[in-house]
Amino acid sequence: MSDVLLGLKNLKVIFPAQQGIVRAVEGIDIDILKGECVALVGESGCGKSVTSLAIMRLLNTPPALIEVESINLGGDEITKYSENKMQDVRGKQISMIFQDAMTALNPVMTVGKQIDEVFIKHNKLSKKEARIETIKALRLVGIPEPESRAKAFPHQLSGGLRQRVLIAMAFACMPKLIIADEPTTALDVTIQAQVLEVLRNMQKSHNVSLLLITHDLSVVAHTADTVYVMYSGKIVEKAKVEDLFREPHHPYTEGLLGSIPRLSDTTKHFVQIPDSVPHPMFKPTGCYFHPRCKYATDICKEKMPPLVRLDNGREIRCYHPINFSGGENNE
Amino acid sequence: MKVLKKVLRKILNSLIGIGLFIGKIWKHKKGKIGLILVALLAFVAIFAPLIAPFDPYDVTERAAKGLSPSWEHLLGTTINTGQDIFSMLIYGTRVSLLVGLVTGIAIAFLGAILGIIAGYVGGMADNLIMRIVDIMLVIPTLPLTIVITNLFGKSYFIIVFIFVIFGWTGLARVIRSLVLVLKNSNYVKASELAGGSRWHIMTKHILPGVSHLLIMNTALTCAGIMVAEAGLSFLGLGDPTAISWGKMLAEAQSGGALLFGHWWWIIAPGIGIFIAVFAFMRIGLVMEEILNPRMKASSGIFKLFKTLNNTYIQEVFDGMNEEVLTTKEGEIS
Amino acid sequence: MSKNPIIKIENLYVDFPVKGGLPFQKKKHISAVSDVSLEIYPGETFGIVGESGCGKSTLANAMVGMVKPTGGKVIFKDKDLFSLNRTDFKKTRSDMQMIFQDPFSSLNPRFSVFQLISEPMFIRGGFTKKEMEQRVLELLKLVGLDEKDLHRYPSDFSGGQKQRIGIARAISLNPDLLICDEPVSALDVSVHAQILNLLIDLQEHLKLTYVFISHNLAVVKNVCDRILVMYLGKVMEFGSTKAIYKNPLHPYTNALISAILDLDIKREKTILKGDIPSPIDPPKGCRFWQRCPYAMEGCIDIPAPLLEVEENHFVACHKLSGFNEEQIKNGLDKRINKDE
Amino acid sequence: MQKSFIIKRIIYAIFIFFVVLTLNFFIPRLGVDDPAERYYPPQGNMSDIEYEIIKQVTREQYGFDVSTFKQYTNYVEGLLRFDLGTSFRTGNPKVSTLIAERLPWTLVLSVSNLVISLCIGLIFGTVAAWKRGRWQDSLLLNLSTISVALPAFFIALILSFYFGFELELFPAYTNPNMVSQFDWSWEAIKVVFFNAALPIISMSIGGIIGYSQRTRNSVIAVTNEDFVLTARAKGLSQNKVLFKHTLRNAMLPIVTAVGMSLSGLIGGAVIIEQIFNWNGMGTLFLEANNTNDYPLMMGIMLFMSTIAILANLIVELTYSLLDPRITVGEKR
Repeated sequence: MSDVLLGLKNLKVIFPAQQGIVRAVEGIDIDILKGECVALVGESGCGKSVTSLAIMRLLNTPPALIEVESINLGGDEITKYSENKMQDVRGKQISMIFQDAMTALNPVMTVGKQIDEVFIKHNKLSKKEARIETIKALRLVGIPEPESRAKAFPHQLSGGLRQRVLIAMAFACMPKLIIADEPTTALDVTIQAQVLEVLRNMQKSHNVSLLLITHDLSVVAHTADTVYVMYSGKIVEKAKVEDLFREPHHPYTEGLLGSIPRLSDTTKHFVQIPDSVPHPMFKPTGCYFHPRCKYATDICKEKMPPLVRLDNGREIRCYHPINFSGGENNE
Repeated sequence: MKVLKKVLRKILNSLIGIGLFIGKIWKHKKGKIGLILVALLAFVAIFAPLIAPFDPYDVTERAAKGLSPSWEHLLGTTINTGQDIFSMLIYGTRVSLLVGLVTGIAIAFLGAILGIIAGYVGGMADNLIMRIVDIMLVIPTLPLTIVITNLFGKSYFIIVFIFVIFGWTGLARVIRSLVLVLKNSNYVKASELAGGSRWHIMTKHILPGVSHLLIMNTALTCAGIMVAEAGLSFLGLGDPTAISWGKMLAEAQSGGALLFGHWWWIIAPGIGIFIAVFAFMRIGLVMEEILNPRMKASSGIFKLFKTLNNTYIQEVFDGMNEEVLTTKEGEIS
Repeated sequence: MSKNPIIKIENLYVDFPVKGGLPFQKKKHISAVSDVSLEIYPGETFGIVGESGCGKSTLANAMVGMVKPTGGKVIFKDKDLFSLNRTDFKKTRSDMQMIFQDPFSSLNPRFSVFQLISEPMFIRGGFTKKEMEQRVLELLKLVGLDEKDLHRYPSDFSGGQKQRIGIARAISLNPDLLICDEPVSALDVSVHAQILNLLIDLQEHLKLTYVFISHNLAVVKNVCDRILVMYLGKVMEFGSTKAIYKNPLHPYTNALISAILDLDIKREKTILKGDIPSPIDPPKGCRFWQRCPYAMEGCIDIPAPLLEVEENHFVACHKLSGFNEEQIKNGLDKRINKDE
Repeated sequence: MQKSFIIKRIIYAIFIFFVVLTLNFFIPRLGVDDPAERYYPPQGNMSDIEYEIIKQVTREQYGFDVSTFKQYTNYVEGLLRFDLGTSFRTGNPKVSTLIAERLPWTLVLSVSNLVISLCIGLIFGTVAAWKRGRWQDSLLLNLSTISVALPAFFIALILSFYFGFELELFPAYTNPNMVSQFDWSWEAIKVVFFNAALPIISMSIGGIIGYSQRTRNSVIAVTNEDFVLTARAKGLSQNKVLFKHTLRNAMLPIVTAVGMSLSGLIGGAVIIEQIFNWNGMGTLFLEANNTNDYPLMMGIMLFMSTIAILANLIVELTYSLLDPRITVGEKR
């Protein structure tokens, strides 16, 4: 198990509120290997962003309450770190790329300065040395004329460039792990392709682990190695990316894959999942997916299925998994 | 007949709306205090002659000047004229409330109309209104009020007039920016597409959309106006014959309350102003909380966290624990 | 399809003045839509595709008369929309309805579902309350909502359900043309399919004509019969969906299609360089030349004409239209060397 | 872009100035045909002929003997020479001289008020935002409701009563010799300090709480922004996040608030000055009012408006320096 970079065990996050308790994350385990790209896929409100912030220990208590068995980063247990020590970890060992670069960058500070800060904090460089490094970092992510762009304010850059600045900032100290929270969602399609390309190249060439958080399975297809599918605060399926796309075991995954329009499709209608995601405060009994599941039986309504770890490394939480050799729901 | 029925129904509807609205404020603990206080003040103002033990204007018959508080004169009498301070305090409610409410409502009307015109009609009208706002903002209000009272004589009518003339600008700005947001919202667009007239959109979408903000602002302006009225009365710019809290303070100062240590003469009108302003402020702030829940949520959450039962939380966490099964492929289910 | 077009757009231009600048300076303009002509026939689904700032939403808004064009005509049911008087304009226009991108802002939070859906009927007038209620219930059933939802408010619904309410409102007056402005892009992935299927079913059921605006070519492919690809306010490619997907001729369309992260086909991808330029004072020639991998000297100054290369397949690209002899003599056909 | 923004703002400020100036010229002429009547109202024991003569003298002395338009151009022309007209007082002093005499004394009050309110308010507000939801925060919330409901002049009266008359710690009325005997000596400054203490305190209580409340709201709003999260994710210390990222952005609305209060810098202390008998612009204005000294009143009004216009201009330009997004009139 020495090649596990980040081991997250049994993370639970809840948000108490006046009307009740929001169970955002209900005990999830995630392992990220060195140099691997792991994708955490789920729809809005499934707790994927909360998970990423919990790993960085950036969730504020209150409003959040967190219980976690262990967050192990390269052999060190970071749950026991003091806030000061944690500050040395953030940006240096784990860093983050946020969804909307427009709001994630300080509007009144030049982008160069914002990247300088990382070098000044972690590499103890002077301002001048930091700027040299910053320009190097900007060039690395393919920003043309990095010297002048470093002096620009965020609003003076286009969306694609801003996102690249965030990537440069995340890769500044070459951390062991980068968490990218919906890094391309806010971008145009052609720009999205550029940014994903940059992200993937950076990750592969510097052998950094990447936790990619997204709702878009098609982004995952060409980027990730391992995929975790999350639904309503629980992991419902884990698999290698090829396995997942070839034969999804969980009905939810099947539904997600079906709702992505493919160029090769010939029918006019889409495969659809009925209904919508349950409210995190009022989740159904039993399997959270059962009201939307076409395979649901009585047991699904009563009891949450356990997470089953298969010997080929896949995980699945379902009473009636599909696409199994010998499974009950094969067409 | 039909028109009358329609109008009556409209009035009834809006009354129900106001009732529901007051109910909403009533639900807040803070709002309840505000509503009770306002009701109390209104009661005092309306029935002032019945409540006040003496005629506050009476300066002739009483020889007893400068009395300290006693059961007969709850707050004593004035040093120079021997008026009953408690009765003056009761009568002072009238001016304060009247000026505050009339100005507040007039400002609400003017500000809402001009703000909506500026925001919804746009173009030249918007330009004109916003330029006027800019000019109003740089003219010093208090000195101008003094000049105007000098020119046209002292009366509360003039004061209300000037307050309204200067007071609408802030409201119009706020309303305008909200109207701009509403105007560009998709539901207004949908309504326009369906053939909705300007009138329809204005009355069905824009006006209800700004109503909460309008009421909140009116409550806060009333509060602010009452302070300003007290200030002007203090300077002697109000109606010289009326009794108002501001004028009472001025009389206390000039009449030697400070010198003779008659602190109640100063405190009493001050508390009057305080209660009136406080009541309207409270209502305004509760409105703001209803409108803008993010700002207040904080303290609620902290209180919630303090009262949360730790064992319950632990149960919630423990309830999420579960076994992970390990099996070979194919042995499932 | 030799029927009469339901809506016809002729050489439409829409410019917006840019705010700011000194009063005596020359005003700058955003050229949002530039020289667009198209015809949409009854019963078809017409797709308009492009990235942000390409003018697709402006084009849609001009179609329904929400934006006044600076040039050109919009002819809806043989009537020139912008030469009508106010009442006729409104009457004509109410046969076109729109479904908005963001279901959260397209429903007035103060209205109940009944009020929301019946608003168009209320505006048109001539319905009794009972008729309206009847019709609203009918519509609710049609879009897959429950009768019990009638007196609930938008905040009680999920994104997908809100969008259903929006659709019900749009079809309440039996419009002929429905403009869907990115109807699913603000929704959860698992809900996309529901809404798209609903739209497809409604079209069959109610014989609607759709204008379908999207940035996602994959969505458009299944739904649309014909597609118009726009870039910076200009038409780049235009034709039947089949033709465009089988044989994308414009480099931009090609890039858009290859940007779809398809699950099945691992094909060679063309990733465009650079960013979408500002629509203020756009390039004089072909608006795409700065990002085009095949850009030639002539592309900088000479706009590419929209040519019919196959039957019903139009492309605006110098690569296909070529240059005349004189221009070739001047070296306009040389590729611009891009330092890689 | 920057340059054209500045030019635009300056042109606009000049436009506003001219409108205000024109209003200022016409307001005292409201309702009367002969401005001299306004400047010298009829008195009971005066015969018609006498009054006519006096009016004639007034007209000549104040330049009312020409057409209104000419008067207006003369007025504007005078302004260009910083001449605000002649006061109606005995000895006919220039309005500008009178203002210059009193201005520093008002500034003593209002500038110290502004500085004190701003400094303490910023600190309190930041603390309250930092300790959001704890007792510091709720204390501020309650204080802010109370402070609005307690007008400054009421606080002034209470302070003057308690500290001036009961404890006799500070003078309840300003020493009339303070102004005439001021010679920049240490003693004189001490006297000023003692006399100004109560007025400044009574003015700044509301200001402190107001700025605290604004700062608190603004800091909390910025703390919820994504870029603060980014800064924390970079590993910056809490202090760095607070000072380099949060506060600078939170300052933007505060700058507007300061600008608003700048415009009231001179006219804001009328009542306080009156209570403490402070020899500033406010009392000067009230004196002018009592003697119907219109040139002086309108001169002070115009002066105040001009300060307000300048203050607005400065705020807009400062804002554009602090927030680089402002000057951009176009997207991207």
